[in-house]
Amino acid sequence: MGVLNRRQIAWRAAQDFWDGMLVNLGLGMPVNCSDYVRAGLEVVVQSENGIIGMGPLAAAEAADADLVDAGSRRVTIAPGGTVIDSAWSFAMIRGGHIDVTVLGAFEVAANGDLANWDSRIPDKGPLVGGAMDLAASAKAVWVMMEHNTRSGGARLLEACTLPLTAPGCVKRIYTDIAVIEVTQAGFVVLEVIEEVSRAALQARTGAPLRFAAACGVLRAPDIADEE
Amino acid sequence: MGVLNRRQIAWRAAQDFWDGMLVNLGLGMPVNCSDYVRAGLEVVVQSENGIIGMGPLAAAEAADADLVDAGSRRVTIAPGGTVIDSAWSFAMIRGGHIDVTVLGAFEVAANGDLANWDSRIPDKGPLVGGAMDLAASAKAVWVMMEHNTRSGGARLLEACTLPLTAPGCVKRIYTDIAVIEVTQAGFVVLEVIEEVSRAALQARTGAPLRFAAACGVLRAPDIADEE
Amino acid sequence: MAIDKRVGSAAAAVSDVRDGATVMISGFGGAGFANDLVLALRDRAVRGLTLIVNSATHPLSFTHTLIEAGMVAKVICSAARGRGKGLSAFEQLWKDGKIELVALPQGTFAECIRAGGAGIPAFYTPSGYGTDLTLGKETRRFGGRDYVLEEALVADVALVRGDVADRFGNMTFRYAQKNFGPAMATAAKLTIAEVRAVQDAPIAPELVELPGVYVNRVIVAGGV
Amino acid sequence: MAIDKRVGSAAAAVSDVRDGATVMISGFGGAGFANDLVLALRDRAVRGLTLIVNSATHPLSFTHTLIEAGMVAKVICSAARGRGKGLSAFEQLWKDGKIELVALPQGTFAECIRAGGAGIPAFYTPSGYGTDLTLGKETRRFGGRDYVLEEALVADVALVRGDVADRFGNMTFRYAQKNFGPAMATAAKLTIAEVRAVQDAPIAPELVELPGVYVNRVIVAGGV
Repeated sequence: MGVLNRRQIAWRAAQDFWDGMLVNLGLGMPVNCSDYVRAGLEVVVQSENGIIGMGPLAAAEAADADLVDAGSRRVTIAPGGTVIDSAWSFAMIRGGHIDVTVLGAFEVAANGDLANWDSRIPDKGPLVGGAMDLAASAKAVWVMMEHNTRSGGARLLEACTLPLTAPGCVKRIYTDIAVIEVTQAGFVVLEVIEEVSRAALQARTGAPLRFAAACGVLRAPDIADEE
Repeated sequence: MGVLNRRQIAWRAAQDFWDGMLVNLGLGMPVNCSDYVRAGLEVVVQSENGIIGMGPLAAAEAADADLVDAGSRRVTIAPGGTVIDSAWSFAMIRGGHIDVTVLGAFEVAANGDLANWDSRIPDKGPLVGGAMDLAASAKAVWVMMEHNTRSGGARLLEACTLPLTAPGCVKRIYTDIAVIEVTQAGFVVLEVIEEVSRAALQARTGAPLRFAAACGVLRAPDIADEE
Repeated sequence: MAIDKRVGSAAAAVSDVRDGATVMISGFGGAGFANDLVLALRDRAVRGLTLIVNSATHPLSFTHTLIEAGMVAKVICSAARGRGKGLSAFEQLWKDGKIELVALPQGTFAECIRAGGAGIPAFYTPSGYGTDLTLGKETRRFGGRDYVLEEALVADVALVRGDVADRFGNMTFRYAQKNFGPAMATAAKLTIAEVRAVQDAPIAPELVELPGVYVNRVIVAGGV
Repeated sequence: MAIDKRVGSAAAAVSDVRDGATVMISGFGGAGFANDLVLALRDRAVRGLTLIVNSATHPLSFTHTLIEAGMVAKVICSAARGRGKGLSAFEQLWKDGKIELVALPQGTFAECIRAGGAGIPAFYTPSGYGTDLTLGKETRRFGGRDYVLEEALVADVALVRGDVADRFGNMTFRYAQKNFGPAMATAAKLTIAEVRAVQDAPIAPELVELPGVYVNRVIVAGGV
């Protein structure tokens, strides 16, 4: 099946969700995870603009301009959901109540350092948003990202080159070719796609890899990528 | 008419309320002020347990065990009132949103120091409550108290002998015989009852008094004291 | 599996509270006491508890039963005075040095709990500055005014009283029942709620006063 | 006199906002922007404003019109990046050194405002520790973890969007419209609200999301 597309990465991350968890899904790729929660599980999705228990995107005829997520998408409230104000929403985040936050990233270091807020485009203003609060205080930070830059450079590094979002926070990384745990001993590969050898994966990664004893094959069902 | 009873002191303090003000009334004598708000004024009463816009005591048949004030009295919610939690209620208090808090006191010093929380009864536990927050952060602290102790000692002093609730906070004092402003220059008498001469008032007060140019006569209508 | 936080009894709900636990208990001004849960906890007869409760002695609260049963090592509160001239059980134990007491201004007490749930380890407050109650505490000047540094309060367990809960743990509160419950629910590792009624149907989003994500277990109060 | 906070127009509501004022503006994620009031403020053409607003550039907010009109000296926000590759008016002014920018993590931004309304001059937060964004800020360790000291934000004026208000200034919010409005209303000397509808009858106690004591003026939004 080969390299995972962005929706397949979201699918793979969502397979690790558990029943009753409180999860915050970052803008971009991560929000798609909510489409792939395993049948029978009830997951509570938090959007940092205050929706606790967010449902799927609103159907066009039901879209409500006041019911939006942190990315301005028109969404719904799931059964049992509610809305709190931003001060409380971030009190929830900072207070360590989020089980998992799934975030996009530019770079992740082998010590868990995360860089995802400032891509250093000259003269463009900073875009901090809620990433620093989420990265610093969620019980677990999972990252979804392409394994390499468009020019083939590594995004998994010994040390980040871009400004940090939070030090030592990332627990797991889902890429288009591998699932990697961040441990005290650095990156540990949990799964890798069949088409990429261990040596090739290491060559595409900027820090030493270990491979879990139970290291498996990364597979995802056919899902069309978003355009 | 002579010395004011406790309800008459409450009446006198309430005459200085203004339209639309947010007022917190302490347990004991001060809560009675709400019975004497001038006709036509709308005053918002805050109880520090979270009632914003408290109405009068509940009639027996309407009393609700969940609708109580900070002193456990069964009360009502006034039109336009609501209830917030304690963290928010004290955020309101500490944030300087209370126009006036009317508190009881053991002692007040000429520099505005207030002592009203610890009467130093041996072995009895401390009873702090919300007085320190109210005294420290209300825009104005008014005190209602008997001018003297039962044994005739002064409660208005050069310096408090009992532990402070907050330093330099009291703006005005309503007693059974006088209304006194606390200024940079110490106590200034605004009103005194006819039966007490200026010299006698000074003799019953533990710090120098000045008398306002417009110092008037303290009078109150006949009101039966609470038993 | 659908989320369902309902538990069959107060006893089951508190069955894993252990010796030495820090326990927050809601209630103030006569309303919102988690009395069913407090009595169930008393029946467990654990020792060395730290209680975080607004009043150690309120006559409508059953907190005093934990103290009288000798289960409490420390109380953090804003009111610790028993009524009347005689000494309450709490006061007697305190006088005898058998119970530790930390008294805080009520607003500081509330804010320390809110901070505990909000990931704020410490904050500055004007309340209590210049009083005996903050002697020895760190102070600092901001904008020409003096403040005291206070640290957050957190707990192993919060016992909270509300009105209605749904299977998600969402809660409403009746009037002054609210008081410390919502903040305490955010500041404890395990929050147990007792309510008048539970319902299968979700509470409407605009009526939820405490999101269920803060609540671990719900029981129906028996009306103690 | 009955309390009545209704004002006839957005222009009247902002008529006393002065040069150099600090102005908070609600809105996030496409909801809750106080756009009628922002446009009325723009028409006043005051200068040297400090804006406290989550995003300096959100396309559904009219905050950018104040910036483009040259009325703004400083922006405190969590997002200041214009869409697309070109520079927004804000980014051009910032690049040219004509506008000062303070960027905060969104949770710190929210908490600073909440602190401003709650009488907390400063607090410690884990957000942003170890990042460029907090370089030079005071840090401190509590319980083995590192935190940054952040100071409260307050304002002269808050412009807040809600759904319904009553004559007391009590307000409700629709869904995600809530965001920064309630906290901003607590942190400003003068809070002006725009709502879809005002009503004579008081909003029911259990439906009030922001008590009217925090709101000074209310206008009905024209649906900008």
